[in-house]
Amino acid sequence: MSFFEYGVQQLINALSIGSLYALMAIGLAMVFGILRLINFAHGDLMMVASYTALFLLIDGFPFLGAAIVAVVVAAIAGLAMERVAYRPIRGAPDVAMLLTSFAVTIVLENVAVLTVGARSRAFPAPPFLSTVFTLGNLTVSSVNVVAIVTTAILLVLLTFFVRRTDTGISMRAAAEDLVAAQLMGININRVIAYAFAIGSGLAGVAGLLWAAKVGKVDPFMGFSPVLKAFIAAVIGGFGTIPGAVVGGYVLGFLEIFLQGILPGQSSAYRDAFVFGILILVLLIRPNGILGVQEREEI
Amino acid sequence: TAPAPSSTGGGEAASAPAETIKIGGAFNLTGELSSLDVPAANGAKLALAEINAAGGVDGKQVELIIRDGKTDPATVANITTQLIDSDKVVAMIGFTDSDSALAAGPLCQEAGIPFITAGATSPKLPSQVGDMMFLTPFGDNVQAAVGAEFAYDRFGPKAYLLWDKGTEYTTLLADYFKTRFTELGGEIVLEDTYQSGDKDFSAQIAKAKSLGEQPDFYYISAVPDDIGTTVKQFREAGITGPIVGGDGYDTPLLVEVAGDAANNVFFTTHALMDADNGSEAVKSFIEAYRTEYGHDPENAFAALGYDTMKLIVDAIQRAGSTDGAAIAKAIEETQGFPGVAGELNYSASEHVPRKGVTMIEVKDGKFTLAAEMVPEKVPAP
Amino acid sequence: MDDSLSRPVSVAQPTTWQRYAGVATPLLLLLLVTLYIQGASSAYIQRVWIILGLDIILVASLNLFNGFTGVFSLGHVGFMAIGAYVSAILTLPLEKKAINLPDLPAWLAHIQLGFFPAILIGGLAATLVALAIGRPVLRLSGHYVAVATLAFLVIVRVILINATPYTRGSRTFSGTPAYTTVWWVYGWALVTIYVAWRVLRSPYGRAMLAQREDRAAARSVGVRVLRSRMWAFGISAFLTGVAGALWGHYILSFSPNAFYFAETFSIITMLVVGGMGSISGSVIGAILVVLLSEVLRNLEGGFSLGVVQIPPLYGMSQILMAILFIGILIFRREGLLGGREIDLTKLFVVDYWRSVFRRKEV
Amino acid sequence: MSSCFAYVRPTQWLRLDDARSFADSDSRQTDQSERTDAARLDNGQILLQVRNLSKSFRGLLALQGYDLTLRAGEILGIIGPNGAGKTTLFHLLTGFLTPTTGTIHFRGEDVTSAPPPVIAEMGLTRTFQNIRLFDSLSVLDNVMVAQQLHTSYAFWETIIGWPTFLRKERSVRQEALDLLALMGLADQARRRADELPYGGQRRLEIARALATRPAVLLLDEPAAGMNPHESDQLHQLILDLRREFALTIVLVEHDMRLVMNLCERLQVLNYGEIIAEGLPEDIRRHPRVVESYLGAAH
Amino acid sequence: MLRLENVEVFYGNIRALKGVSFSVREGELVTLIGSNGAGKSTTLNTIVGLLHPRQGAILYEDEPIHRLSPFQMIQRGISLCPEGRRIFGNLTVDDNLRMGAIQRRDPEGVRQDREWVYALFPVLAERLHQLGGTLSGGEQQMLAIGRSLMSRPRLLLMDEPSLGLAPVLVQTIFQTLQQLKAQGTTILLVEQNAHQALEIADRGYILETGRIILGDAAATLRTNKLVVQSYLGG
Ligand SMILES: Nc1ncnc2c1ncn2[C@@H]1O[C@H](COP(=O)(O)OP(=O)(O)OP(=O)(O)O)[C@@H](O)[C@H]1O
Ligand SMILES: Nc1ncnc2c1ncn2[C@@H]1O[C@H](COP(=O)(O)OP(=O)(O)OP(=O)(O)O)[C@@H](O)[C@H]1O
Ligand SMILES: [Mg+2]
Ligand SMILES: [Mg+2]
Repeated sequence: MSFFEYGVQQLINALSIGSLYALMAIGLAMVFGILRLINFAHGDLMMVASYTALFLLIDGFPFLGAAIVAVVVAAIAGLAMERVAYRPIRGAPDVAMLLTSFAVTIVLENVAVLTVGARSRAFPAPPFLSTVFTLGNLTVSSVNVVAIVTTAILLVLLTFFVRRTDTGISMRAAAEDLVAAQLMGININRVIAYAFAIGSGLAGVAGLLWAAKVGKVDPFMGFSPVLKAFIAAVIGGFGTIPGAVVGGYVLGFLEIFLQGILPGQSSAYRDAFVFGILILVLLIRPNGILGVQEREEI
Repeated sequence: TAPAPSSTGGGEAASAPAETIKIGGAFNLTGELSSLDVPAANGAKLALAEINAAGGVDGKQVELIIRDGKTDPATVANITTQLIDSDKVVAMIGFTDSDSALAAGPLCQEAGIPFITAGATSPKLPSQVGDMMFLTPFGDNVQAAVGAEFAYDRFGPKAYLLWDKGTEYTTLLADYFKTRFTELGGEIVLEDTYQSGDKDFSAQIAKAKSLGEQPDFYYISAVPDDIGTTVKQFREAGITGPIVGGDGYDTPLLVEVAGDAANNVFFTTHALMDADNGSEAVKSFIEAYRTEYGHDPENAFAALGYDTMKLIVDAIQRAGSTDGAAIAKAIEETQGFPGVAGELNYSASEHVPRKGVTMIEVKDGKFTLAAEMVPEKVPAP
Repeated sequence: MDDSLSRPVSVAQPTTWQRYAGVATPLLLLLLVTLYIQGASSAYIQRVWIILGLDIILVASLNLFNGFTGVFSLGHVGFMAIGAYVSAILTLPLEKKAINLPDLPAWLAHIQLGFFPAILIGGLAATLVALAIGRPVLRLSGHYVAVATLAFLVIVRVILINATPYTRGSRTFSGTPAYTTVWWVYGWALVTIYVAWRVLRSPYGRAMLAQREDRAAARSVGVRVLRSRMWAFGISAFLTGVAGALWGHYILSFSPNAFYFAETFSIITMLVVGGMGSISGSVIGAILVVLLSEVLRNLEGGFSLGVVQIPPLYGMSQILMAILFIGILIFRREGLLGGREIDLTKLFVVDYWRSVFRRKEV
Repeated sequence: MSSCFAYVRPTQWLRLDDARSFADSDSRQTDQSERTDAARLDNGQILLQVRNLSKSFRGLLALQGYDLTLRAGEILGIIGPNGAGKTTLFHLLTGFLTPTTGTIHFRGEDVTSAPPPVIAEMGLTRTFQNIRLFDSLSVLDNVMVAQQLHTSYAFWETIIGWPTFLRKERSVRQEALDLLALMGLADQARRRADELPYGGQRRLEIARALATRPAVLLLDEPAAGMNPHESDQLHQLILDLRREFALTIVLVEHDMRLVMNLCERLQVLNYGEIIAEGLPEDIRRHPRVVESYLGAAH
Repeated sequence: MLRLENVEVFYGNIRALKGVSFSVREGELVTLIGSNGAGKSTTLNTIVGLLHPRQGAILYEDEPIHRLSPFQMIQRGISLCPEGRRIFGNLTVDDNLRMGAIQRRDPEGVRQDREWVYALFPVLAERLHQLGGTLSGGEQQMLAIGRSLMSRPRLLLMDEPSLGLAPVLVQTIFQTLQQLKAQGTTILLVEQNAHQALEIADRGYILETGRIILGDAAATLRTNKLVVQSYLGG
């Protein structure tokens, strides 16, 4: 394998994992933008979606059907979460909302343990997510291609939605100032519901891709991705969708790149470097890569 | 059938007639380690039911008081104290990781109560805790040595080594493997690590593939939850060589997740846990587990939990007493105890059982026996 | 003219001793309970009580940073780890050192310190690290500090895992001498509470609070934002490091896994439930969470309600606790104490009793 | 007469024996003699010297070629249309922004790029266009934060509550209380700052600024949101404060009645540039000022 | 058109409005005057549904509206220009104006209205693509006013629109209000600048500590002793 091929291979790897981080980060950022809530339970929606798909697949559903149902279930779960836990504390201090989201995570994960059990289950990915293409020395698993392409398509759709549709523009306005948005005649409950539904749906998609990539699901599968997505969203500039996307890819790239170049046992220091670099990024751009300085801060 | 449980101040009591022999079962039933400890606890409960159905010990029923350590060091210590102090157990079993075993062990040691860990495989445990500490599984040094010797003979002297640096089990296994393998004259051509929780191994794989010449085999030291994923992703990237590992591979997930890709995978473990090809004891264990819990044993810890429970009761019976020292002595005198996960032998100086190591090969999606081995040389713990 | 100047004096100011008495009473109460538990309870209760004391130190010192400065650190458990490992390495008996940590550099391999100096060095080590990372990181605002400190926590973990000669890497560190007693714990808990209380009522504390409320306004009246955050971070890291050391000498065996997200979340939970910014809130939060989770844990193993048999449901206690926290936060958004303090000072002011008395007469 | 107390300031000792609560003052007309008093101080030392100050925000010149010579005892008014750069000028003078070009000398020292706390310590303080108090702190603590600026404490003495610390703390507290009494806020000392009525908050903000013992005080639209009656009270307050504290005041305000009656000298900014400078009477008739700012009615 | 009947509003346990009753007739310009903290903003926020009364009723064209949400008010033609401007800081000036018309379905009308707002406040036209958050205080105030006009309200509520504005602009604003009134918009104006407010208003109410203490024709109020003394200054 030539040096060039090696680079290309790692680039594809980075894009693939970055896409998943980005998908997750978008949902976090949308909700954060409007409510200033860091929704750690966002990761559990991945779990909800992939278990739903798993059970449907076991019952013999075709994959696409199961996937669509799973994404819808994730969206509904997100809506329910908002209605039950987050709406009553809307406007509370940031830390109170953060803790609430921890609590929701704990509830969801433990309920999952009690109902489906703590053990991992194999996730039967369909052939189009588990074939492998070979290009010379390069091998690309179709799930990676699907992840990259799906993310790209969803990003385009989402950008269109946020820029062009009334609901999308309302969402941006609500993210700026909830009260003013209401005064413009925006039904913020509806907008917030949209944000949760879309974000949760994206988490559902990410969950399915994740499950296909990893090959299994378990009640705690969302924890690590949501942490990564949170970090990605902040690094990108918290609360903005483009920021979340950029942050996701930056994080994915850093992880793969450092794992790729650190020799031998020193690769165990990868996360130290990744997170060290992230701190550096923040020191250079204190509001994230795409963040803008708010004037009030002075 | 097990008698109806009754209240015992909080602990789960699986049986409790008038006079019982109480054994503490300390497991991390929730939290990160639950995927290892729940099967172990289930195995122990299964054994308990069989023991009581067979009349218990000298007519007395055995009670297993299970408490949840929640994968939290402080809680682990709390429940140990509770089991010893409030529940007055005569012996304790449980925990599949050294962190918890080492948090609980010294408390048992101080109270003079024997403690058998159902899954922690660090061979140093008894020397770290004292004479009340026993292991049911073999030490990692033993299985790593077997893995190294087997692979060196069968595949050749060039190895690739990947391990999870975040857990003790995978670290020890990799260390012992490296020691024994280089001692044999083998060479680790590329060594790489991943972080606990990583589920994407593409970067490591690309690095392995960029080696000019591929190694003779790939030794991957991973926990049960990761192993299916690793094998799947290695194979998908076009790496076809033999993959070798330890008893973390002994889980149905390996074949379920990796499918055909799991062929040409070899691993060391306690016994061939196969419903079709295994021994009679294994077959009936799997059958009983399925009946009780509705699915196959999740991993080797189920069998280890089962054996641990059986072992401690056997020792109590042989000791004819519930005195801690007597029970410990009985365990030390155990010879040829027929566990599901291999025969157990202890002595006063060996609290880590002398056990044969089973080498499994995955063929056509099935676990098959590749070898039964005792290592020529074991790295010092 | 005269009365405009005398007015401030007439704001009924409790005398110094009254104020001290008001603060000391709840602490005295805590001491009495501790004494009682030492004398008359099972080893298990004593154990829970010690864990509670450790959590009080952890939460109160986290509050000293998060609550007073309003910037959120998710990385404090990193300081706990530093304290625990440093102190454990320093106190490990020489024979054990030779076995457990054979690759220790010579200067460390041949020293064995007493408990108190080891605790102090553990705390100071945490402080040093805090000051080093604080200088760049504490310039950031809001969530960015949270992420940067989270990154710090990850880095600490990576270093602990890789510094094998010192920490045994991911392998369990054991053999730590069992020095921690209830008196050490509650002694340090008192020190922590006292320090937090003094800081809060000092120019340092005022500056912290001022920049928490409005950074720009604080700067305009001469508050050096970074400096006041650094003070809070340093003191808080020291106390957290101390708590880590005490924790290590109590739990005795630990690995880097003990100092990660689970512990972080648990401390933050106590902090937020009690009410950020309130010292008594920290104590209340710790008491509530520790005691309640023990009670619930003991119930989830199954119990009988007369004829009804509740089967064991492991994980139920976590679910119930989580739901309870959501409930608390819905009804008290700022946590139980909402930034206020339990102040018993008025109990020691004669006028208060007089007014109580009078009200009753009317 | 209760205890007399003193403010230590670099230039003089000022006895406030005859201090009274200004808030109670109901005199509404400018006291002519006071104005002449202040005019004499005009020949005083130069406190603030600004040369060729400019600030641009990504190409937008918010301030350009601004010059100022401020003498001790003056009340300078700065007026100009919205967006003329007045607040930007305050940000520059107090160190919240660094100028693109130009220099600022305060008391002969170059403070062009000094940070706000340093400038505050040297004796230049400001209030904000939107009231910015430490909301959840008590009124007293709001002032004490500023009051402690000129006292130095060793950490160890505060922690153990050493008598030296207690003595310093008592005197800081007393000075803060005296200042509050002066502003008519004494009986509010223990309330939370955000519980004060609007007028009280304005006064508290000024009290807080005064507690840093400034030589120059910059007031940014202090009369905004006040009705004419209240703004007359403010007028009197400013005059009284100047006399008692030997202050030099720069006032940005859109309330023309206040500006014209109070200020001895006016600068008019438009698009970041000084378009007129001089006595209020002249400015009132200045054609460009009338056209761009005052409108026909004045 | 709008009638408040004995409205009581609480912040937690604090009673901010203690039984406020008044009415605004179609086509009128009514001003609400009161010192700081009297409850003026609270009154307006309650009318648009940001706050809900604990007691009393608000009737709009004889329909009770005090349980509706703010977004339903825009549908009924009520628009508030809020205290503190509440500009969308990260949206451009132009987008801020668009937001004001987000419920409208006539793009051409919206475009014309934008041109009209730019003509009213030429400064805004110069800052078309600047982010709202970087505008000066006064510029933001203009933008907020323009934005509240974009929904073509039938009842316009203004909370201290002249706050922080240059005198020349204050005049512009009062002229605009008169113009709007002439076009048939009903206006409820809250002002500190009582002089000018009473000059253009038909009627006025005086609000003190949560109660209406006086209500009369504007001309009468201007000569009322109490009003002159407390609100008009010397
Ligand atoms: N951070 C910034 N980025 C871009 N432009 C800015 C920024 N801050 C201020 N401006 C612009 O600089 C100009 C001057 O603003 P400034 O706040 O100084 O005006 P002002 O004179 O105080 O007006 P007002 O009387 O309305 O308060 C305005 O046009 C404003 O839009
Ligand atoms: N969010 C809130 N929480 C608690 N009290 C509030 C809140 N908002 C306003 N208040 C109180 O309600 C009362 C009325 O306030 P409101 O803002 O309506 O007054 P206003 O007449 O608009 O005054 P201003 O001239 O300052 O705008 C005041 O005493 C104020 O302190
Ligand atoms: Mg301004
Ligand atoms: Mg108002």
